[in-house]
Amino acid sequence: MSEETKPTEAAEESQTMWLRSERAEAAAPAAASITDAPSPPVPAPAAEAVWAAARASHADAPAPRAPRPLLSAWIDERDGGDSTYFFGRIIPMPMYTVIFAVLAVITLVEVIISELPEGFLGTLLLVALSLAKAVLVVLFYMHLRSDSRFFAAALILPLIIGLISAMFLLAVPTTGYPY
Amino acid sequence: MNLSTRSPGSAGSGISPIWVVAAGLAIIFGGLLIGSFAPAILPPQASAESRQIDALFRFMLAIGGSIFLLVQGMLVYSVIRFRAKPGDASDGAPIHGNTTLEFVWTIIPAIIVTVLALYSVSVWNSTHSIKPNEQTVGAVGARYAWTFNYQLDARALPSGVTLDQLEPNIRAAVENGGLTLSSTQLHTWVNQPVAVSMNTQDVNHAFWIPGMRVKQDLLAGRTTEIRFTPIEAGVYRIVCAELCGSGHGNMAGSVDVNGNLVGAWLIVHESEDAFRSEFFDPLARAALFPPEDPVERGRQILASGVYPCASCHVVDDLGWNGAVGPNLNNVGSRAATRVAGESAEEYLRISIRMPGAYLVPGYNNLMPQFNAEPGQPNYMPDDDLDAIIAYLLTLKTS
Amino acid sequence: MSEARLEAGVHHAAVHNDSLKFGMWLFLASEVIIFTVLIAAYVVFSLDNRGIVKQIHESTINVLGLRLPSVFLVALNTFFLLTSSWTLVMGLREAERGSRKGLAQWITYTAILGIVFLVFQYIEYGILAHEGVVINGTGPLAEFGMRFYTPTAIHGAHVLVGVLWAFWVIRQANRGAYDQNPVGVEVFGLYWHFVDVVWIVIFTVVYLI
Amino acid sequence: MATISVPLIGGRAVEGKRFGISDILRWTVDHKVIGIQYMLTASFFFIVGGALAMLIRWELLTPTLDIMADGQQYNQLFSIHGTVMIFLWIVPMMAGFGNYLLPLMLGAKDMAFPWLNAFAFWLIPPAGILMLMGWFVGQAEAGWTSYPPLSTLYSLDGQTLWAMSLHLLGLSSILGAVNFIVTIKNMRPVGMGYFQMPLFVWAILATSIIILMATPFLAGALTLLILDRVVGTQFFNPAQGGDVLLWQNVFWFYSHPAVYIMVLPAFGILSEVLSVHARKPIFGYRAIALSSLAIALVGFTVWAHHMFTSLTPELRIPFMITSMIIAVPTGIKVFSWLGTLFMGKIRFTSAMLFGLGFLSMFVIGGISGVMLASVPYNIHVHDTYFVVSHLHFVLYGGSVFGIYAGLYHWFPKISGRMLDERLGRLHFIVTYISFFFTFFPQHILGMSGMPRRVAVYAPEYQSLNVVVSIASFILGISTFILIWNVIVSLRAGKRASANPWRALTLEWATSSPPPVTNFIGDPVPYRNPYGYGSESANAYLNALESAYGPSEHPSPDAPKAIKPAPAAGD
Repeated sequence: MSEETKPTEAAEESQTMWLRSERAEAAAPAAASITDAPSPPVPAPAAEAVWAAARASHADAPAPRAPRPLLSAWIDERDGGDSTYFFGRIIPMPMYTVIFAVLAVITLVEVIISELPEGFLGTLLLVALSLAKAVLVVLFYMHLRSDSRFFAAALILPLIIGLISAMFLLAVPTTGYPY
Repeated sequence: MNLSTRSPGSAGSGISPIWVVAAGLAIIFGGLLIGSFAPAILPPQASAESRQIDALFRFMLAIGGSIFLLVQGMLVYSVIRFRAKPGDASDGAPIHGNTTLEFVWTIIPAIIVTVLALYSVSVWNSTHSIKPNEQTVGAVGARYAWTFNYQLDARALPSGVTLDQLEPNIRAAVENGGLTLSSTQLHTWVNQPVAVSMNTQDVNHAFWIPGMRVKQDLLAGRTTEIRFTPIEAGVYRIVCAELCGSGHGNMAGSVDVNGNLVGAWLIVHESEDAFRSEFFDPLARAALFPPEDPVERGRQILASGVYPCASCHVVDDLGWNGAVGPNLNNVGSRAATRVAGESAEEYLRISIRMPGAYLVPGYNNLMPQFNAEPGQPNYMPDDDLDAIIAYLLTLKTS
Repeated sequence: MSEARLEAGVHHAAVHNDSLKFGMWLFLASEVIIFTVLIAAYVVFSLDNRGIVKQIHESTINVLGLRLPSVFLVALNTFFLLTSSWTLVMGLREAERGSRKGLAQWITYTAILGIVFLVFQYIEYGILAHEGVVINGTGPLAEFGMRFYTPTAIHGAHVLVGVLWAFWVIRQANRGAYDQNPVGVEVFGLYWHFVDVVWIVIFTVVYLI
Repeated sequence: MATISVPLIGGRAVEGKRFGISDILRWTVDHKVIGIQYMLTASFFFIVGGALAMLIRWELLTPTLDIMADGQQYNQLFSIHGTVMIFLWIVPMMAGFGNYLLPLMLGAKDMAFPWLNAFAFWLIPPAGILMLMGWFVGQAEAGWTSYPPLSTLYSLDGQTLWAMSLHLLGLSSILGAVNFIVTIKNMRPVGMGYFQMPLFVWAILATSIIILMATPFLAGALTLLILDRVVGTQFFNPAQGGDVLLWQNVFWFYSHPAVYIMVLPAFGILSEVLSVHARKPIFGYRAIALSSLAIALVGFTVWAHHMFTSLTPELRIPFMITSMIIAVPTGIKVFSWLGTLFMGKIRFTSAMLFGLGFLSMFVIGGISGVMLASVPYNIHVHDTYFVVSHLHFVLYGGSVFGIYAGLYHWFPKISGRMLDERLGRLHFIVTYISFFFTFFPQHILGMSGMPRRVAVYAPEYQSLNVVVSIASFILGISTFILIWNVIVSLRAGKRASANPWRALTLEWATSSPPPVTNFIGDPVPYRNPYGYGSESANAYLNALESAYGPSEHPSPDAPKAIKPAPAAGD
């Protein structure tokens, strides 16, 4: 799965290799190929000098902000992850296990609710509980609470667009032309 | 980003205000001139809706024409005025933007589209609203023909016809909701609001009368509606505007070599009297007093267009020249020999009730199935089927 | 950090990890939309046809002579999938602590639970098909069937891909590919948890409501 | 002496490898080669789609069927013409530009996921083959929109292949978009914040967001369509509880945003070309950048204006309003481009000519677009040649002119040789005039009553149709001027310097064509990608020239050096 060139060394290697092969092929006759145009050999120091000069004008580039964890007051790992700070008490289990227990309990509650007589309140509760489960998984198992905000945007934007269109699809059969 | 606050106009381009005003006037008058071409492009106004819609279009064309002239004028002016002279290697003015100007050209288009939207809403509200005393017509789209259905009830009997004259079963039908009269043409009269209620037998179609400026899709499984009020007597082509298959282009009114109208046309009569005497009453009489002779009746049914056979088959007697299905001239003699042990009549009956059962070599299974039960799609009563077969068996090679 | 990036070349490890995870999140963004369409197609039907949905919800299954509501089978399945998510993050925890063995062990549990989920789904499909819920055909049960099987089967296909990926992760773990940087496990985790979240939604929308 | 563009075969550097024709046909993870692969594949399909268009116009010379056996054959032609031009020409061509230019503009060595990049490309040739294979089993004939039940119950097996092909193309788009967004987020160089990115990068960012959010709708709809056709489900069959509007809605959830997928990158190209060749900073950088995002987001709320004749009447007005709103950010862009030209030093290079042509023709498409947003007028011209004309003004006058401008602009960078400017001007003039006469009369045809997608039409429309057809044949031929230009220039064109236009964006801060690793060292951009006319920008460009050799485009500091110094090897 190594789709990346390895850090620094590989980049430098291929770069020097490019310079090497340019010298090696300097004398070779130009074969018919699409992009065999010769570019003037560029001494690396000359290019570096351009970058150094340009860099001087970028001294005010802002530093990236460190991500802030969400919900940290609610649940947090303590002493190397072997115990968890949960609603003000210390539980001697890893945070992942605590979350799992919560998820399992919610699922059990959901099944019980679904066996009760159908009603608006029950449906609302089911939606809320499953939403809570999804949020727990996303925040803690998928690490969204501590990862980049861009990841959250990548989740929320499609959710908004998806929900708008789903609402519309649900509305079409009732507001559309009669069958 | 070194944002300059100089506006291009004041930055030494040397444009006098008089020229700016003159250009502005030229653009506005040019837009109005372009807008005045609208009636020449659109079909003649023949419906009440077309007046409003054409006025809206003319308004949009004038504004669009102005914007067109403004942009192209700016473009041509810049291209001529600010072209680099040969040998001039310098750069242009380092202008990065102008907040006021950008604000102005955000606000002005916003105002224009707001005006257009409000105008469009008012036109839309008045054109698609329900009118009093509408003539309601049913339209059925099928690949590739239109059928229009008119209700004949006790109040709309032709003059000189009373309920007592009718046969009992027909009289019962008229009294209980009415008979359905079918035609391939849509007939109405001047200043009569029309409401067309549309269904499709197969794929989606779209009902379009360019002269009336109305269009509505026919959606499989749904009933859709369209309204218009013709204001000029005449004939107007009805067109299918939604791709419906191989014969999509043929699903429109046309004129044959003799100048006769073929297929779907809107016929607007001068008055209700003309509508009744020229179209409705003869049609009603034929339905109220069906010919005793099944052959005659079959011919009448097929000629009415209630079943869309004409779009695919050839029958010289009726002037049909569809090229999709088998030729029906002299079909009787061929039908008798097609399947061993089946008479021509049985063969035709099966071919209409279950078109896929036997296929004439060289033809695909494209024909809709005509069912015997009311409520099923493509309902064809046994009476009709008997009459049609009787008529088909009489067809000769011309 | 940007200075460091400049000096170490573009493929700084932190950037590399962030890229992989962000890429997976973006891919999941597109999956959100696909599942929205499929689930919406079901909800359109279920809102207008409460009777059929109720009939199927109230059907029972025979487990060791006991007649149980059929939702228990699926609830059990949901529990398996939740558990698999938990075993996966526990594996990630082991990987972050540098334990190859622990990682491989926990991911193996994940794969097994995924397989169990698929087997149960297969059994459930069999029961429903026996009751006449088909994907093609006519009648209200077929109308329900096509809208039910499509999202659940496509979800099942995602679980299958996840199981195959889990085997790959186990293989890589044993080779020590995650010793230095367990981001590969984390990216796999994003996918697997997402499939889990989709099931949480499907379970509620299709089986409970 | 040749620079190597393809050392990264299968992820590993291969020494001494030259970039020849054979490399285009092989798996490589170099974004530059993949970009060229995209462009060549797309161009092949442009010719295929163009040939289909020529057949369509030939058929329409007369009001009756003449070269087609029946309407079905004609329907197959325009269905595949539309699909090929959209999904196999414009979209992959823009992906090609994005692939080639994005890492270069960001001063990066490659895309964030080079392997994924190659994989996304290699989905396209099989998809294209699958699409054309339809002719062996009965080609798709329901138009590129493929409304059921025509596309489910009444179509031949080619429709299934069509849907599978689009599935592959959609997947390719999504993977490409993921790659672009991650590259933009994580691989910008020092000193390049989001508001120092070239506008082409902004356009690709906005496009990728749309692709990511919209394409899955198409995937969902196609999944249901394939199930209906193959498995026997009835999602779109109203007789069995299906709904034909489900397809129309979900299809246009994708396909309206897809219009912006096709045109936003062309906007990006135009911003680059206008600024560089007018030697002037882009006017209102932030306005152009943010209006791309605005278009991307508002574009998700306007889909139903494609359904004004099938949508329930109560819902038409809201969609009219959103559709009109989207004209505002588009207008901002147009006026900003005009502001860029104003007081510039406009150089009439071929790239600039196509840029100007884009601006002048796209405006017509924009104006007719606002007209189409108005419900009462839309209803009259819906599904007529007016719409055909509008969409070609946007997609040909916009996207394709943008692609041409981009080709003339970046060809020196890609190939290391200049295109012939005289042939370029000829190409522009012939294309511009024949384009106008091909598509402008179609407005009138549509308004006066000719529906789209018909092989048989009323005789009164023949005269205009003949004009259109003849102009379209010239338009078809004009494409070969470009192809000839490319072939001739590749063989014997003038050698290009590193920065022939003296442009400030980073893709010019390296040799032409760029070396394997794109740059020597980690390049640092000038602080404003469009800072033309300032002393410091000139100093930056002069420093680049001193490192990479003189530009064809003279420096203002050396007004006598109009002719470039002959490049080595000439």
